[in-house]
Order: sequence, then C-alpha cells, then structure tokens
Amino acid sequence: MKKLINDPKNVVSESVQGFGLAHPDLVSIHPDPLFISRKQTKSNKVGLVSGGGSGHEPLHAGYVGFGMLDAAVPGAVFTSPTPDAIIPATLAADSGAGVLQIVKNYTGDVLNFEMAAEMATAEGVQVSTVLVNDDVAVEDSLYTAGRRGVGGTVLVEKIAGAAAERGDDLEQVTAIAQRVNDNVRTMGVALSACTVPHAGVPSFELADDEIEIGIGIHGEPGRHRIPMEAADGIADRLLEPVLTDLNLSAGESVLLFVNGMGGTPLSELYIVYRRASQLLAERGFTIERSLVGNYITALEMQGCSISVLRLDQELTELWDAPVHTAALRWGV
Amino acid sequence: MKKLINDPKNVVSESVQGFGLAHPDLVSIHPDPLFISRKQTKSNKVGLVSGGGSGHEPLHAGYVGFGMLDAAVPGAVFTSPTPDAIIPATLAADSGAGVLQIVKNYTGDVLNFEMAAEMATAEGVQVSTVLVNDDVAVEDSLYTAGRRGVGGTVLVEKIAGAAAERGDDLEQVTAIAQRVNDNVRTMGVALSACTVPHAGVPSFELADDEIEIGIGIHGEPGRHRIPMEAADGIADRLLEPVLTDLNLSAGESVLLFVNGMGGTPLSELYIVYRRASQLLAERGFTIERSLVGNYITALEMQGCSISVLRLDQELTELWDAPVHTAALRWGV
Amino acid sequence: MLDTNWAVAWMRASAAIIAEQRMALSELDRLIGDGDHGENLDRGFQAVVAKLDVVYNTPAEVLKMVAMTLMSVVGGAAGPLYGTAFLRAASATSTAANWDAETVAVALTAARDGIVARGKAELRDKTMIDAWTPAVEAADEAVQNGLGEMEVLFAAAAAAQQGAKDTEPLVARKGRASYLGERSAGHRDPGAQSTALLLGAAAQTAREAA
Amino acid sequence: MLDTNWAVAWMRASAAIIAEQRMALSELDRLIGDGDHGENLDRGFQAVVAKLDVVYNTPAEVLKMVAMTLMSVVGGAAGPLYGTAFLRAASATSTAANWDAETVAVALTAARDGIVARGKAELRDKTMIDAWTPAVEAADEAVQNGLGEMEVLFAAAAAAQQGAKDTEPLVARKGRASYLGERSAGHRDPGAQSTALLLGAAAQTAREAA
Ligand SMILES: Nc1ncnc2c1ncn2[C@@H]1O[C@H](COP(=O)(O)OP(=O)(O)O)[C@@H](O)[C@H]1O
Ligand SMILES: Nc1ncnc2c1ncn2[C@@H]1O[C@H](COP(=O)(O)OP(=O)(O)O)[C@@H](O)[C@H]1O
Ligand SMILES: [Mg+2]
Ligand SMILES: [Mg+2]
Ligand SMILES: [Mg+2]
Ligand SMILES: [Mg+2]
Repeated sequence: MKKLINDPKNVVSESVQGFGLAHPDLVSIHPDPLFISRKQTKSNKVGLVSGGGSGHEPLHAGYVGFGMLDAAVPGAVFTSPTPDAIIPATLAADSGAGVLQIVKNYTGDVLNFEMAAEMATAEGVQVSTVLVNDDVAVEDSLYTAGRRGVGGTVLVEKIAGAAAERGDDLEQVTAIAQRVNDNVRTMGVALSACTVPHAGVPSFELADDEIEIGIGIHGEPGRHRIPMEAADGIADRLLEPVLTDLNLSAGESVLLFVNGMGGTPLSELYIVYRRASQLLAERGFTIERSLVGNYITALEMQGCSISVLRLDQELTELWDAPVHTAALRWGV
Repeated sequence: MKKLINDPKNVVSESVQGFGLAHPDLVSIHPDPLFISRKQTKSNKVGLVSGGGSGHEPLHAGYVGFGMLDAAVPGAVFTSPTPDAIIPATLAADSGAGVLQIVKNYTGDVLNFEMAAEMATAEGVQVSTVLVNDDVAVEDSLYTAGRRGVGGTVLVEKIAGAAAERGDDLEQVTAIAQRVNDNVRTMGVALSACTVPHAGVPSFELADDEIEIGIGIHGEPGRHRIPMEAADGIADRLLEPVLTDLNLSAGESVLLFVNGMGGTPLSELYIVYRRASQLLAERGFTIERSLVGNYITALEMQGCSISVLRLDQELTELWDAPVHTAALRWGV
Repeated sequence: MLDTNWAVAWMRASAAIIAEQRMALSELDRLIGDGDHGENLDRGFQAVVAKLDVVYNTPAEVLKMVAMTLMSVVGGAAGPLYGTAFLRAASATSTAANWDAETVAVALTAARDGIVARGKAELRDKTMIDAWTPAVEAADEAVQNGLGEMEVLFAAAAAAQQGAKDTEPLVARKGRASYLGERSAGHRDPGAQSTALLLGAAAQTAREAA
Repeated sequence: MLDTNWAVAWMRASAAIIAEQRMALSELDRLIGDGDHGENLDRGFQAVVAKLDVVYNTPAEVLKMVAMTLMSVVGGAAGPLYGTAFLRAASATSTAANWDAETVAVALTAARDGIVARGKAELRDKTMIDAWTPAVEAADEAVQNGLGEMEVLFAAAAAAQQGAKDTEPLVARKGRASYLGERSAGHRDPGAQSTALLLGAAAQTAREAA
C-alpha cells in the first residue's frame, strides 16, 4: 500500500483540513466533532445535510455550497459518521425552514442519521430524510438491507439543493429528492480493489483477468465476477439492468452519468460514455444532460458506474440551476 | 493490465468521440485528422491551440471552450500529434487575429508544432508559440532537452485564454502566456507507474517501498528514487525546489495548484495541499488562489505534482475571469 | 451481587478482549462486510476506558456512559446498535445499585430488544441478534433455575458463543453482508462474535468479583 | 545505378525490418525514453507501404512521399526528424532518375543536415545523429575511394550500426533520454538503432537490385 498520507489515523481530519484551506470562500470546517458547513447561506432556506463514510471524495464535502448542501458529515473511511457529529451539522444547516437529510441506504448510515434526526427533532429542528437506494446490483431487497445508495446520490444532492435554493419548503424539497431517487438507477464495475488506509490490505481480491460487475462503492460484492472484457461489453452489462429496472419508454429524456471510482483515467470514462450513449440512442432515448468524471469514488479503485436519471422539465431546470461547490459548479 | 478500453489502437479516437458526445454544446470533433474545436467563438479573437500526446486528460480537450482554448490536438497516447492534424486545428482556431500555439516543451511536441507553424504561416495565418517548461525536476537545461512542460500548462491555457477573450492582440496574449510560464514552477512525484495501452506493460518499475521524486507526466524519470515517505515529507520535497527556483519574496501572492496524476484519490491531494499551504504560510507567502484535482494526468499513475504561480493583479483577474470548458468552469 | 466496580471491570475487560481480537473481528468483517468491525469497536472501547476513572454510583451510570461513547465514536451499524443496547440496559436497571441474577436477565433482555427496535433484524438473519437472543433465553432459563448472577452471565455468554458459531452456515439478510447473498454462507458474523466476546467479559469479571 | 524500383524496394524492406524489430526498438526506448519508438516507426512505415503501389518516376518522388507520410503518421521526435531527413534527401536528389555513388552520398548528407537543422543535436548527444554522421563520413570516404553505389551504402550502413552501438556509454543531452542524465548511460539510443536498420535495408536492397 502506497498512499499520499501521513498517519492512517489522521487521513480524514487532515484531508478535510486541506479541503477547508483550499476552499475558504465556500466552507467552514468544524473540527470536533468533524463536519463541514457552507459559508454563506440565506435564512429560511431548507437546509440540506448529507454524510457518510469517507473515501468517496468529492462526495460529500465537495458538494457543500450554493445550490447544493449546507453541511456534510464525513465519517472514518468507509464508516458512517456518528450522531454527535450529525446533530451539530443538522443544527448548523437549519436556518428556520427545517433540514433534509440525504442518506445513502447502508445500515450504518441509516441508523446513525436516524438517531441524529431523533435528537435534532428533540432540539426543535424539523427533520425529514430521503434514503438514496439507486444501486440495481442488489437484486432482491426483501432479503437484503435493501439497495445501496451510489451514483444517484450526487444527482439527488444537486437537484434537491436547487429546489431548496429556489425557496421550496421542506415537504417540497423532500418530495423532489425522493422523485430524483425514484427515477435514477445505477450499476458499477470494479477492475481492481481499493485499500482502506488503516486496513493496509485490499478490501477484496480480484484476479488479473477478473472484474466484479455490480460492485458497491466500498468494494462490496456485486452480482457476479466475470473474466475481463472490452469496455463496450462492460458498458452494456452495466446499462442493461439499469434500463430494465428504470423501465423507460422510447422518447423519454435522460441524464447519463458515467462516474469514475477513483483510479480510472478520465479518457476511459469517455470510452464508456461513448458506448452508453450509443446504446441509449439505439433504444430511442434522448440524452438531455450528461456528467462524466470522478464524482463518487471508492478511494483508488479502478472501475466506473453508469447512472441514468429519467428527466422531466422541472428536474432538468433544477439540474441546470446555478451551483457553486468545490466539485460541481456552473452558472455562477 | 486491466483498462476500460476496447482495441488499444482506438483508445484515443473512441475517447475523443465520447468526449464530443458528452459535450456537444462546447466542442466539435473533427475525426480525420483528429482535433477538437470550440463550438462558438467570436471573430477577430486571438485563437489558442494546444495539443500533445494523449493520456493527460482532461488536458487538452477538456480545456476547449469559452475563455480557454479554441482547438486541441490529441496525439496517440504519450506521443505528440503530427503537423497534418495541428495545421487544420490552427486554421480552425484562426478568426483573423492570429493563433497562439501553447506547446509543452518535449522534443516531439516542439518539432511537430514548429513544422505545423511553418506550414500554417505559409497559408497566411499569423502564428506565435509559447513553450511551457515549468518542471524544476530537470535540473540543468544546458545538457538536456530543457525543462518539461507539466502542471503550469493548465494555468498558461486558462490565463492566456482569458486575455484572448478580453480582446488582447496576438502579441499581448503571447506575452501573457510567456509571463505565466516564467512565473510558474512545478515538481511531481510518482507512487506507481502507468501503463500505455498499446504497450501493455508499466512504463517503468518502482519497488513497493519506492517513489520517484521529480517524475514527468509520461513516467519519465525525475531527480531520484527514495524510499516511501509520509505525505508531509513528500510535499516538502516537491515544494522546496519549486520555491527555490521561483525565488519568491515574503509577502508575494501565489496560486497553489496540487494536481493528481490520475490514480490518486482526491482526499490524498487535499492532504498534500494542507501541508503545502502550511509551508507557504510559514514562509510568509499569501495563497490568493488554489486549484486541487486531476487536471493534467499520466493515465492511472498514482502521484501528484505541486505548482506555484506567482500572481500579480492582472494575472489574478485573468485567472478569475469566466471560463466554460468541460474540465474548468466558473463565472458562467 | 454485581456492583458498580464490577461494571467498570467489565468494561475494562471488554476493551481488553476487543483490542486483542481487533484484527480477527475485522477479518471476519472483511470476508462478508467491509472489514472495519474490530477497528470500529476497538476505537469505541478505547474511548470508554478513557472515561472509566470518574466516579459512578450504579452499573446503570456506567452503561449509560458506555452507550453515549459507543454511539459517538464507533459509527457504522454496530455503533448505534451497541449504543442502543447499553442505553436500554441502563434504563431498565437504573434503580439498582447492585445487580442480582434477575437484574442481569432484565438488562440482557432490554439490550436485545433495543437492538431489534433499531435494526429490525430477525433471528437467523445472520446478525448480532443471533448471539443476543440465545443469550437472553439462556439467562432467563438460568434465572428460572434459581442460579446466581455469575452463573446467569456464564450461561448467557456460552449461548452467545454458540449463537455466533451457529451464524456460520446462514445467509445474511441484514447489514452489509446481505449484499453477498449466498456467498455470505460459510463465514461467522462479526457482530455476533463481538457480542459473544462482550458477554464473555461480563461473566469473567463477575467471577473475579465473586 | 539505383533506380526508382530500388527506392520502392528499400522502403518495403525498411517496413519489414522495422516491423520485425518493433518490440526491440520500443524496449530500447522504454529503458531511456517513453517506449514508443518501435510502435511509432512501425505505424509510419505501414502507412508508407500502403502508398507504394502507385507509380513513381524517381527515387526522389518515393522519398518525398515517405517524408510526408512519416511526418503525418509517426509523431513524437522521430516523425519530424525522419520526415525532414527524407524530404531533404528528396530535394537534394530531385533531378536524378538513377542514383550513382555520389548521389547516394549527397542524399545521406542532406538527410543528416536536415535532422541537425530540425533537432539541433551535436555528435555524442546520444541521438540518431550518432548513427547518421558516421554513415555520411563513411559514404564520403567510399565515394572518394571510387566505390560503387552499393558499396557506398554498405559502408554507410556498417558505420551507422557501429555508431548506434557507440551510443551505449553516452549520456544523453537531447530528447527524452536527456531527462535521465547519468542514468541514460549503458543503453543504446533507439533512434540511432533505427537509423542503422534503415540504412541496412538500403544496402541490402541495393545488393538485390544489382
Ligand atoms: N439490522 C441489523 N440488526 C442487527 N445487527 C446488525 C444489523 N445490521 C448489521 N448488524 C451487525 O453489525 C455488524 C457489522 O458491524 P460494523 O462492521 O461495525 O458496521 P458496518 O457494517 O457499518 O461496517 C454485523 O456483523 C451485524 O452483526
Ligand atoms: N534533438 C534531437 N535530434 C536528433 N535526434 C533526436 C533528437 N531528440 C530525439 N531524437 C531521437 O529520437 C529518438 C526518439 O524517438 P521517439 O521515441 O519516436 O520520439 P519520442 O521521444 O517523442 O517518444 C531518440 O532515440 C533520438 O535518436
Ligand atoms: Mg463500515
Ligand atoms: Mg513518445
Ligand atoms: Mg463493517
Ligand atoms: Mg519515444
């Protein structure tokens, strides 16, 4: 394991410190308990809080700012944060109109945010929660902890953030976030494993000629291991279940999001994007918007995920609305 | 070697195709000879052309757009493009006010752009050239091909692009580009090698406990190999020669740019940024602007580079000016 | 009867055994989860130990501190689950300065019920519940048989250990391991194993207190 | 005398030997450069071969086509350098339908001078010049000694091969290898080696034409 880190114990705190130093105009860092809050915010805007284990950067701190999150709570690497950090972040995000928690559907995240929500409610903050669960790799949610929250999280945060910014109330922002979640599906692939700093060994083992289809963003297993294939074939394998599950009708408009897991060059993501966009065109869908890059990662894992979001006019407008965060910025 | 590619022969063309499909509002793709041009441009603006071997994405195609490049010419992976592609790109970039070629100082790039400039001049285009050579790892340029163009290239393209956009003439834009180059220094480190797709084997070998200080963006050797160290120590080793060479006086303002080589998580870049910014503060320099991310890469290489640009008021204004490209965007 | 000193000793012993088994627990978690269970709990119990030097008046006071500490330090699934368990045990025994056999059973039942309330796991979902529920049942039976508090804890610990072992063939239906589906069979659940360790520490320290 | 058919045969033979030595050339380049020299030249000469079927009237016409093709297909440092070399050789011999010994020497000198004009390398900078300059000198000497065109080419090829070998101990001062400094010593320069291969092909095909 070679990493640009100091003591593995301090990776999260030092990285967040560096983040704060690099973006002093956007965020304030609260060191203990650790959370990141947005520098300027108006009053009476619905607050958006998200968080989860670290290791998925730029998620979530990179999305704190105008038009997106008001606070982010990073846990240890791949470990959800705890209520004692989520509570002050929730209080900081509240400007009088309540707070939406955007939570990726993992048992640890769900439980910790749930406890924090109970406690913040007890302190007088109105709290609602949307669980993001867009990962179609988890097939039967009756017998599992349910689908995982992956790439769709970025889209939920952007679009709900825009709704909050335009003045929607908590119920409306929550409904928008839920609508994005209900209309986005994702599936990922790993070409190589990642190594959690304090573990020091790869989270799983993949042979030189194997890939894992349906990987999670913590290196959790997916649907199956298959021999290495060409990019076009892999893109098809990821997109097919996404489309099946999303049940799009020809003529519908979508946002196509090809996300890198951290260790894959951008040039390869565009090769995957190329094939995915061809396939969508063949099926008669219109790609209205696109996003390509490392937006929700798994440390230095090689691989990617493909997300498709069904768009309507309102979601498209909210997507296009100005945003100014460290990792996503336009219109301002 | 596991990569998200199809036939290694087609990596560049397919990736550029995907890039064009993802950013149809920004760029047009010219397939043969291959170059990327900006979709909308005003007339009588100085045109900016850059290019070089592929494998450094988002450089250069990712910087085509408002406030930056008018055309980019990608060669094969790590191989400079040829005059037959550079010439039409130069013609496309010319809207009557001449064209500035921004060329990273590698023999292959220099020679190919030089030939293209001669031929474009023969066709009546006014052409000037700035060679970017910011890499302090190459110590004695009397006995080498000279310093290499690395991280500083991104800053030259952004700032010269802003100068062209505000209406500077070719001589002025060239002078601004040269001024950026004269005031920026960079040094990089590799923790692991990268693999050129058609080669199939890593470009160089690093032992499990070794790193290469002063690495180039093609995996060229640097100053020395040393045993693996903590991030803070590495940051010091990179920044020290940069500062020595730049010869800053206390109180001067700088832009601090921590760049990922492609395979290093963003969180680690912020750990490096943290230490670099501490060191600059200790020395009495003011970080006016910052940039952290994968902006000029070496395929999936693990590592980073640190660039410091001496700022003055004009350069700061040009840096802040609106830019709208696939990889760098603000103010619009 | 088990007093406050026992509760403090139990927590020190828990921290010691978790520290010793840190790598083993994480390895179990690596096989069917994300490999951090030992790390997470160890961080939590180190923080607990750092707070054991102040004066506590009842076992419940100790357990409440443990609950708050684990909740704020452990994270992941296990943090809120163990946190809730210790909090419920503290609430259910808050008046008792000394625990008799019955109090022990009451505490274990409250802890288990808290975990179920939070995590909604059922028996044989391959979670820590598969250690807790046999432990509660064994404790109840021991109380009914008129055994003392130490024997009740030994019965609970042994049942938890057997329960942890019995998770091995199960297919996970809750938590991270559930993503593995059939591939989760053949491995022991890390949370069930840590439960067995904690109850084992309770029994050992009860013997030393006796 | 060497005619247009020879020039075409030379290029076919060049393409064949470059294809055969592709990996070896790239391996030399991997050791002190970026590992693409064989790949680049092979791509270039494949493109040249694809254009050999049309009718050419002079060796110079062939060489001009080769120059334009290499320039637009090879890239890197070697593309413009070899492109310039073949272009200058073509210009210097444009009137000759058949090459005698003197024309061969004129062509080689023009090629070498073109590479120097473009790349500004000096002798012993560890570049292809270290093969070209000995080749030119050997050719000149052979002409002065009254040898025929085939012998002139053999002399040039042998000198180029020796020159390539002699780059091994040198420290590079031009091109990518120069970044290695002292570490470049002990390896043969790939461009010097490919020069030796191309001149070797010229001599071989001259023998076959004779
Ligand atoms: N819903 C649940 N109910 C009860 N226990 C659970 C549940 N989900 C997970 N667990 C327990 O938590 C353990 C994993 O804890 P840990 O590794 O610390 O958390 P995480 O899975 O978030 O990394 C599992 O081994 C299991 O015993
Ligand atoms: N300035 C120069 N003058 C002459 N030859 C040079 C010069 N720079 C490089 N070369 C030659 O080019 C060869 C490398 O070619 P190639 O690998 O195709 O290009 P690149 O270095 O751009 O990858 C070197 O081995 C050397 O012989
Ligand atoms: Mg975890
Ligand atoms: Mg090259
Ligand atoms: Mg775990
Ligand atoms: Mg080369």
